[in-house]
Amino acid sequence: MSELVQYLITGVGGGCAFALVGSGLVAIYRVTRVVNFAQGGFAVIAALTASTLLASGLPHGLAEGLAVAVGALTGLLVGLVAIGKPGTPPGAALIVTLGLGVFAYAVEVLVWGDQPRSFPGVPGAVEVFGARFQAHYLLIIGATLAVFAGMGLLFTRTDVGRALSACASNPYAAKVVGISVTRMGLVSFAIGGALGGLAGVLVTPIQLVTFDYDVTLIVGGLVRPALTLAGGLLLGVAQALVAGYGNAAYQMEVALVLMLAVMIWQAARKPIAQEEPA
Amino acid sequence: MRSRVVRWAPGVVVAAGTLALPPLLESGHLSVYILLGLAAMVTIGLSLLMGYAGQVSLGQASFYAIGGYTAGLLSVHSFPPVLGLLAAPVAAALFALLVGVPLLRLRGHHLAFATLATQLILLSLVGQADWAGGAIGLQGIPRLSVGGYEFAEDISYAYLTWAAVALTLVVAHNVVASRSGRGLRALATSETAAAASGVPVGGYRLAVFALSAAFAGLAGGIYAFYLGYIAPGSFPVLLSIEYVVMAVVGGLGTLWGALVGATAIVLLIQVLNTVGTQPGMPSYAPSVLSYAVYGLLLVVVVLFLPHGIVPAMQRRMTQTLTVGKR
Amino acid sequence: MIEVEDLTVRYGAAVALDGVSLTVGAGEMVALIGPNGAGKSTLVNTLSGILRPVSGRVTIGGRLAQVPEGRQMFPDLTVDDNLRLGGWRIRNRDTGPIYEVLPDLVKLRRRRAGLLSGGQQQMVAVGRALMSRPDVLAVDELSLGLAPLVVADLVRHLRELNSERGLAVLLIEQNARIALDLCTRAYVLEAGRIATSGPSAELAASPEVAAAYLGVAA
Amino acid sequence: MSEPLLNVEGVYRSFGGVFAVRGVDLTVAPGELRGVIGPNGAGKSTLFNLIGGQLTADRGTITFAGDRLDRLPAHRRAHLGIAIVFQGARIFRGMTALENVMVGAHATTRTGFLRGTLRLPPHRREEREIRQRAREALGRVGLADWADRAAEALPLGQQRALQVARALCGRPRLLLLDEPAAGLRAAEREALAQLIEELKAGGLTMIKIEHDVAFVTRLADRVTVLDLGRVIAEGTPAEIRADPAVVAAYLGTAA
Repeated sequence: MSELVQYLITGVGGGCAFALVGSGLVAIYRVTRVVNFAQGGFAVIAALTASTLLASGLPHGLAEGLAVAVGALTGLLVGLVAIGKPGTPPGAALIVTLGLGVFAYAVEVLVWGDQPRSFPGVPGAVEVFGARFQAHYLLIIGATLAVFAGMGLLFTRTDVGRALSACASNPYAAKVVGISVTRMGLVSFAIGGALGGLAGVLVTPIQLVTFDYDVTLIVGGLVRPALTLAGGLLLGVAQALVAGYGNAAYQMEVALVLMLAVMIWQAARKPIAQEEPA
Repeated sequence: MRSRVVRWAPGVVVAAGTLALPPLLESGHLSVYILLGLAAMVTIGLSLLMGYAGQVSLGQASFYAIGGYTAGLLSVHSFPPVLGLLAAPVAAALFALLVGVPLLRLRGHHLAFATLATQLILLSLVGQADWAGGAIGLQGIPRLSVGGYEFAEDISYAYLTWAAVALTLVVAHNVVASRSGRGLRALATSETAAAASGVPVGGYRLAVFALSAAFAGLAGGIYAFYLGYIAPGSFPVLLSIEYVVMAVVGGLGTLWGALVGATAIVLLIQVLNTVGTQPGMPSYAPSVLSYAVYGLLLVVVVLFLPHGIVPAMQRRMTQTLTVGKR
Repeated sequence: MIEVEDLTVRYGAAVALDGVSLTVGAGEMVALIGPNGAGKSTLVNTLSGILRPVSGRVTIGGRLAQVPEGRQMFPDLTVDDNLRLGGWRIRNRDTGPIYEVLPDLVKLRRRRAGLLSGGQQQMVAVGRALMSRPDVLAVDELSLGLAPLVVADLVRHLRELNSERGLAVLLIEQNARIALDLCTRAYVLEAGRIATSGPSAELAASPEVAAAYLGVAA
Repeated sequence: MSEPLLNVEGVYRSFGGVFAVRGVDLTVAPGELRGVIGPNGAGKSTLFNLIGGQLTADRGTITFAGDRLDRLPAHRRAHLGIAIVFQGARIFRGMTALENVMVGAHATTRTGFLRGTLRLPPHRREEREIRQRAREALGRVGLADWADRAAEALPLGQQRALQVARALCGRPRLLLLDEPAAGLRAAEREALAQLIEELKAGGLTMIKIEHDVAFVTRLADRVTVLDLGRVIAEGTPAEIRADPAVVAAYLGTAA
């Protein structure tokens, strides 16, 4: 029992990071129809920035906040390159983000070297139902919940949020009422960068920053917001359970097969003819 | 008649150059020449898949790996190496058929994600399979021999590789020009209209996926015999991305583009490696340099030469010709 | 109010509009009729700046708002939010006056626009366009897919807006009857060119227009 | 009356719980040109897609020359002899006009990947034949001079004609036309009407969906009128014109 609770909590903690990165991807995709292959880079850059700022003596909180801002700025830059040139179709923009993701890796290694880094999170451990785990997990879960609630408010209660939803659901109508779809696309890239950055900053204290963000990217295959949250959490929990009860070596396979299954199940439910432009 | 000569001339020149080159190259350059040929084979398949049939694969290196492991495992277990070489493309194609049935329900970026995921799963499974050498890899793969002839020298692998390149080019060219090829090119722009014309869309998508995998598998087989050693680390995700870069840079939808793209990128990597391994450079310099250059190249080509190098050059040439005529 | 001179618009190689000229005066109601694919929507999208012409000139003396073809709701947003976004261009967030002009929308304000009937959506589309306080309204296919009674109600609103506020209207319609009934002048667009134009009464009486656009009822 | 070529019986199709087509019956005799009209949203395109195989029916049966169609995928229906001219311009970009039309021969030819790759003599023979047929089809729609142009570079009217040529190249027994005249200039419309009349004279069975009432009543033998997913009337053009229910539903204004 206590073991199960422990796996569940650590799994949800890891899943929150997936969900954050994934929802950044979804925000960008919905507004711009571009799948951002540079999304994982936002998390890594923010985490590395935070480690540098903390090492240089900035207090916790400020350092992480600045790092998230750096993530947002990176997102904006990626967006400028990917959709800034008028007439770039989403498919081409996808390949551009793939290129930028590869480029970002070079920048990361150049600036921070190729050794993994980490920094401390919330100290101490907590006990729930006899399960002991690092207190930092509570911060991750709490922060993720707060961010998702905040995003909900942003999209339904502010004019910029409404404009973003408008571009996502009907770009033509958005143009009709005078909303700049490109500018809103850039805003969505900045939001995606911030969410990715937050995920990186939150997760680094419990697992080293590595450059292996491929798994996280797959979450982006789930392009509906609710699915992203559910998918991210499920992924985290499944990984923790497999690692705990089964063979840790097969963690990644389980995650990937799960994602593939969901993607294929989704695809099987919609006819093709409806998607093609006439 | 003259137009025929003009059309065939570049091919003849390239073929002659290809044949003449190996004896003139020193050993380091010869190995680059072989790797270039192998990359070109994979890229030709990818170009067929992406450029003609409109399907994106970010996992092409997994078929390369399947080919390599098939050839390696068979010959390590004392099957005749030539059997291993022949089995490599077949195994890769079978694997593509197997994963293709569920995966090809996906389209566009979903398919890209899914092929990437497939490669990650494959690499991880191979890394844990002791019978395939695990993470350390498969060692002691014998040299290729056909009949009594052993491919012992690099130069023989160079000719073997480029003969295989020629084979893939011819097969790809014939497929594109045939009835099936027309069906493929049609479904790339409108699956609905292609199906309404009688093209079995699902079957064709699967067939071209398997064909591109077979090309990669054959290249992987040659690679295994040439190096004598393969490991999961020989087939990273970046390699798959590299193939996409080659296909895109050269130009999708032209087979020459695949060749030009592969050549440009492989040569570029060599230059970067040379720069990166200069004394005083940090150990990670070569990889950082190549990542940075790939990334930038991909961005610049997609934004400013969206059809790739070869089509852009062709357009430039026809323009000059028509202007000249006036 | 609107002055279009020798306008040509292309999609790739296809010519959608070919040397079109037309005018809409202040406070005037003008119809643009023609069959499917004649280029009517292309003209509206060029007027509102969504499409760029190859050649020719568009002069708009005031603010133009567009009621696009097919209503074009933001389906996930509420009616009130749809209206608010209509004022994006001039930072107008006050939806109150719209509910006074179109009182039917009051009880729908919290409903999601995607769930409304076609007629209700068309009403929201008109209200959304009014949020930018336009001098001229370009209404694209007002009657499309709507029941006659609903269309009559919308037409009544447009008449009121025109007579009480002096709003100029360019009405794009496939249904020539409605258009000729409502507007004083009309242009007939056919395959990207103005085929005929003149006072509505004259066009309504013309046998060619009747045959081509009123079909069997001629 | 001879055995019908196409028989649609009690076909239903819904999207997200809303029926676009509910209980439609339609019988088309060999050699007939059937017009299908109705206001926007009447279910015309859905019915068309159900016959062509782009959609499958929730309920009901469709038989074509004795074969059950309703569970077959679209490409199998093409092999049975159903060809389609889509609304708009569904042409194959990146291919020449001639190659576009050659794709249309897919349903009646058979060279597979292997034989095509090996370039065996039967393949060469078939390629020659396909090319020949495609040129004929292009000539028939007046596009002979455009054969080597990129299909996407043709004007809309020519792209529509190209689709007709592509359909004819498959030697269909039933041709489905979805608003073929939409967006065409008067002269192009006239040319299209003439082509359809020629095809009709040649004995080809056709179903033509139209929005433009004048165009359909001029050419069709019989007209089916759809409204809100149901057949509200069927008869000769003259009967349809006189039907008050049709006039009300179709023109439906009196504002």
